[in-house]
Amino acid sequence: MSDHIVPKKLYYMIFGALIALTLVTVGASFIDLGPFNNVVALTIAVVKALLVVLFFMHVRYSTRLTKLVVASGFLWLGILIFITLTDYLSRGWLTGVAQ
Amino acid sequence: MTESGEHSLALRHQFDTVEQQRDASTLGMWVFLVTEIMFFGGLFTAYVIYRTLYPTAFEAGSHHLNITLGAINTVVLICSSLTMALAVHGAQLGSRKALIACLLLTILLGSVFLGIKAFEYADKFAHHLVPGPNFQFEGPFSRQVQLFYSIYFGTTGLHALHMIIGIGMLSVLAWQARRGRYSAEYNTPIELVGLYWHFVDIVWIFLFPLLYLLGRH
Amino acid sequence: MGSRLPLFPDQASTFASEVDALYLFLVALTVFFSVLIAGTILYFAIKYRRRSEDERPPTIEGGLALEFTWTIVPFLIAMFIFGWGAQVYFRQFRAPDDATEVWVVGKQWMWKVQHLGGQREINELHVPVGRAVKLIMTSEDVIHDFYVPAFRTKRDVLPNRYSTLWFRPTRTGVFHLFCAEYCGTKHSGMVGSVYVMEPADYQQWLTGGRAEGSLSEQGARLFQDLACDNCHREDGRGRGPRLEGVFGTTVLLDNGQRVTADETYLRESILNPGAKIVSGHQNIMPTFQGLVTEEDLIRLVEYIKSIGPKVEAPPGETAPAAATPTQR
Amino acid sequence: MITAPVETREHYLNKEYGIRSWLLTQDHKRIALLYLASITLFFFLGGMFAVLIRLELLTPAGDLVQSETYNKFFTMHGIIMVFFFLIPSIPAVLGNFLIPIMIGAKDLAFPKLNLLSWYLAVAGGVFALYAMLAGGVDTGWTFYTPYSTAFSNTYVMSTAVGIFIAGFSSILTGLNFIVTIHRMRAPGMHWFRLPLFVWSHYATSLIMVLGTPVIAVTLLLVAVERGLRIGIFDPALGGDPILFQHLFWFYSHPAVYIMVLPAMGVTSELVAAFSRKRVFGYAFVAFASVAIAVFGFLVWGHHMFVSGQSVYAGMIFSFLSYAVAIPSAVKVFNWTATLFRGSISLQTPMLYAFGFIGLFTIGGMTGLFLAALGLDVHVHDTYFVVAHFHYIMVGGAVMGYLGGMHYWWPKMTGRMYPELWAKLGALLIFVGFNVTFFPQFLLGYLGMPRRYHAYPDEFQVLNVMSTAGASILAVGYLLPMIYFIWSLRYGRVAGANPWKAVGLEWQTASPPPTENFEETPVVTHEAYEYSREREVVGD
Ligand code: HEA
Ligand code: HEA
Ligand code: HEC
Ligand code: CUA
Ligand SMILES: [Cu+2]
Repeated sequence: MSDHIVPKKLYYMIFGALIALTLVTVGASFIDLGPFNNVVALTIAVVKALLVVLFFMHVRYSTRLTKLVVASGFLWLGILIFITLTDYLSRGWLTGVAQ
Repeated sequence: MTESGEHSLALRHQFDTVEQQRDASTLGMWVFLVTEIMFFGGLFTAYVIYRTLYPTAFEAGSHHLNITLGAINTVVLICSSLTMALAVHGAQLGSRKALIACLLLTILLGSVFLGIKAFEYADKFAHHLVPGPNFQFEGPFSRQVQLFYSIYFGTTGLHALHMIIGIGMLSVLAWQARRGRYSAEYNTPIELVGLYWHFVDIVWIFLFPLLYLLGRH
Repeated sequence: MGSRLPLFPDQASTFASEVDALYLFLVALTVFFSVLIAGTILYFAIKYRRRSEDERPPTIEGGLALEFTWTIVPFLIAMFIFGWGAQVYFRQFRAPDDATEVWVVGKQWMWKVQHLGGQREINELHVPVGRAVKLIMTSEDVIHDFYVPAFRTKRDVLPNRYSTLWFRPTRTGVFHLFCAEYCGTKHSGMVGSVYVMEPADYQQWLTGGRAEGSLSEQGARLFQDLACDNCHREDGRGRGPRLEGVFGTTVLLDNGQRVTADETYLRESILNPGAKIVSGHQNIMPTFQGLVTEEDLIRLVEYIKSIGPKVEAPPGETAPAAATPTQR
Repeated sequence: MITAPVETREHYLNKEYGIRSWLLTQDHKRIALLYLASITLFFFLGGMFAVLIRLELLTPAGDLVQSETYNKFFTMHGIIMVFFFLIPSIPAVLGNFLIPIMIGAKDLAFPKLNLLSWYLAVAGGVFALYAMLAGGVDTGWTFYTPYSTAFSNTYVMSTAVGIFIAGFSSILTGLNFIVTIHRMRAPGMHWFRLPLFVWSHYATSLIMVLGTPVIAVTLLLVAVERGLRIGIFDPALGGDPILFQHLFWFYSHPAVYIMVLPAMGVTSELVAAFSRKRVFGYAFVAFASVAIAVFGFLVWGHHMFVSGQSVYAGMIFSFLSYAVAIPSAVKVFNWTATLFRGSISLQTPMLYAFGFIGLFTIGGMTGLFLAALGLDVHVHDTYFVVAHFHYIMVGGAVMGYLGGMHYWWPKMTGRMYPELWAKLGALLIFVGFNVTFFPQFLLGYLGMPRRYHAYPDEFQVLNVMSTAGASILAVGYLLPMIYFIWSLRYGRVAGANPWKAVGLEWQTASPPPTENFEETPVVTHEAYEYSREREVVGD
């Protein structure tokens, strides 16, 4: 699929970005941003993962099918987590029920 | 992944073209990685649910993790991803030297990661933070903190297991590469193991903030 | 009970007719579709039976109109059933405010029942006809399930939490009580009877066995025995918060959150006091995990409830009730 | 087991001989037969437990065996039937054999993985058998915590490990199918020329790949909690048992579609072949398979309506359960419409197809009872549920499997089965099945809980009927077993295309050569082009 040869320079750039983001996320965790701490940490994680997937794993240069496979993997994980969570978050909404 | 590259360039009988063979192997690897996502997914779900239920306990638990070691390990793993990517690059260019060197570096970095992890585990052992009958935690919700550590050991243990398997596969590749098995034309196994290795890296990219960072300040 | 070959269960609660109506509707629907499909298949199979070995029937491409019809019509029917089922479900889950409370503890393999007056029963439950009854249930070990077919209702009974079940019996008689969640070796022996009685008989039954005093009285004694009253003093000068009037109110926690002080909260406060700390207090209360049984917990909770505000409304009612979409 | 047909043409069965040539084979057709042997064994083993269950339930008192033994019976029955028989049944036998042929390929994409899958399935089975012989398991096939992790003192661990391993078998099969269907199609075989059997296996594979890992990790956690007392689900250790149920059903609900989708695929083939018609609304049926696979992942909570799950989550799950029923309905209607103006021949496979459609309809419609929130509160964990799933799994999936076995038997072995005996068998199974399981609907609505070793007297009459039916059913299942074996030696030689059906599998010899086709076929037609049959089929 990836006959495309990614230039070395790009690898180094991605690598630099990943290291930088790691430092940022560690640094940010020591600053109190209220609920945004979690948002920042997770956003950075997602960005890092995306960089790895797209460039180190060559998905950027791959077929639509590969992209679809990757996306569905994460989508299904999302389904599992999200729907399970709806149960826990909506417990006790109905009054008169000791959950 | 065991499937590919038994008789190097040889086209196996069920395929018509080398192209088709390679496409099939790559797709197979990706589908396999999806199953891996779901495999870790069960644990991630447990994490999300329990963190929602017991936020304070989880924060208390994560305070006992060593953020410096976690961060160093993250960097180590990212470096290993880079060397892995370079290994694939070397293979694609047909440079045997670069390929072997990068594979060995990747193995080395992976081992460093495991070493640090082992050190962290030992520390948790010493402090009775390993869930089970010997678990001790001073503080109000020791049972929920224990849950945090169940998930900590579950996820990182499984991750470490994947690293070990990865290192094993890399060693085989390095050995085969030394014997001249791979070339610019044929390097699918390198590429596939590379995908696997990057995947393991991604798992850690999520584990690190989830376990070490959230609720830290 | 009685008949050798019953085909339909007794109807003995207000839910029975609602559930049965839905059931009969679905039976009719199933018969309709099964007959429709089986009939069509048989009709075609005969009409278009193969007459010669080399027969070549014409190709018939599918029709969009047909496809849409048999997508949309079943969908509408399905949505109708969904709505109906959900309505019944909500009624099964919302206990009326005036329900009589009864505590139930399940354990391998028996049901232990405690009435507010202190009466205890095992594998039996006596209730008056016509009155709403609300069971507050927990388990000492694994998951069980309290099931009374004649009432058409059941609910899982879980360890480490309270679940509730309510019904309003409409007929006197004796009905099966089953454990409907597999719970180990004697799961099938975890059965009993529900006695629905005339109110007068029920009153008489109640006066039968209250040797140890009502649940809250027993709880009051425990409260002293366990030295809770060292810290929780009526004058409010103890190290812990005053518990009078706490039940049913909203408690402010030290992390700024608010929780309703219902049974579950009280239970958690005793077993795991550090989990939710009352604002303005230190986390010094020891845990009573392992020191009190589920039944003792019930007594303590009932005691704290009894010194709660003397409002008519039972638990949970302090939270805004208007939020529920399906109210009667 | 192997008998060479009269002519001495070389084919996959006579190419090599000896145990080694079987145990190390990489030929998908031989691997399919390996699976056939192992799942048949498991089916009869599971059936034996069913017989014991029914015997115990003949009388209200628990008099045949102790309750702990009974509990092991239904647990082992459920586990063996689900994980070691029905999940691999159609995909691993018929799918394995036919998918490469149907798409015009020489083999699956990864033949070695395919063989590995079989070994994993067997290894998993060995663990389960070990558990069974060592003393059994008594958790129910659902392994609910905390019973399974903290209370049961039976062989939970080795069973869980067995299922874990078998799970990887299933994952690898699914992976192999997906890659094969994407990458190995013959020239001209584009997606909308695929037989519906292939579509339904594609959908099945999606579920295997996306769902199975979750049950694997869940059982791993159960084993860890049980073995090391590391708390995850046990409330005594701070965990939440309902989380286990979420994770379990996230796989196990989609798994019921793993069991039924392949049977639907078989039914599509049978209906087309025995009415010589293109399946009505081909594209709708194809997409319905995928829709079932995808939406099937969103409804797992309908097993938890009374578990303590939130009322609102219950509503969502109920709603989605109704949504996922629609594609099934679409399929049923399209099969029925396919018959219209067809040339219908009531040979045995078609009888099974009709059986499937009818019983699946009843089973599916009773699924709608269960998905109705207020009604499920009453019938949950009663025999109504037991009847529901046996209607779909035994009446539906097993019938589909048998129908497929009859239809492709001549292709697999080169021999015909005896038609008259086969019709008798189909009849016995149909009658026996209904007598066994229809009374269970009534029992369930009356309130008889499942997993009960003893029950109140008034339920006896219906239980006796059920047991009587099961005896008929047992005879019904033994018949095909006997005449299939018989036919290997004495059956009429079938020829390449005994049914005069279209489809690539009928264009190659019976049994097919190892490489499936003399030369890679080029596909120029849609599937089921019966009106052009003469050009396509060479006999
Ligand atoms: C192959 C297996 C299989 C299949 C395909 C299904 C299909 C369905 N199942 Fe079933 N189910 C099981 C196997 C299966 N089930 C098992 C094993 C259990 C018990 C597990 C345990 O606890 O041990 C179970 C339990 C179960 C429950 C939980 C019961 C309980 O424990 O309380 C529910 C609840 O919603 C349910 C619903 C459904 C629905 C809505 C479908 C739908 O997909 C059905 C769709 C089909 C049709 C609807 C029929 C065709 C349609 C028509 C003829 C047209 C008319 C249609 C309309 C008007 C809509 N099932
Ligand atoms: C694919 C799935 C599958 C299949 C095919 C079957 C097939 C059958 N099942 Fe099973 N069943 C389940 C899946 C399946 N079941 C599951 C998942 C459960 C739930 C388990 C749980 O609660 O955890 C269950 C539970 C279950 C129960 C409920 C037990 C309880 O809750 O207490 C009953 C009761 O009648 C039953 C009966 C039958 C019968 C009579 C058959 C018949 O169709 C079987 C007929 C086959 C034969 C009879 C084989 C022929 C064999 C011989 C002739 C050899 C005889 C030899 C000797 C007697 C030595 N099954
Ligand atoms: C060492 C002193 C101490 C003892 C003994 C003690 N408590 Fe407490 N209790 C506290 C303190 C302090 C708090 C408030 C902080 C908190 O919520 O943990 C509290 C809180 C509570 C609450 C929550 C009150 C609210 O206002 O929300 C309940 C209920 C309770 N205790 C019940 C009991 C019971 C029942 C016992 C005996 C079995 C008991 N306590 C024993 C100190 C004590
Ligand atoms: Cu208690 Cu079943
Ligand atoms: Cu389901």
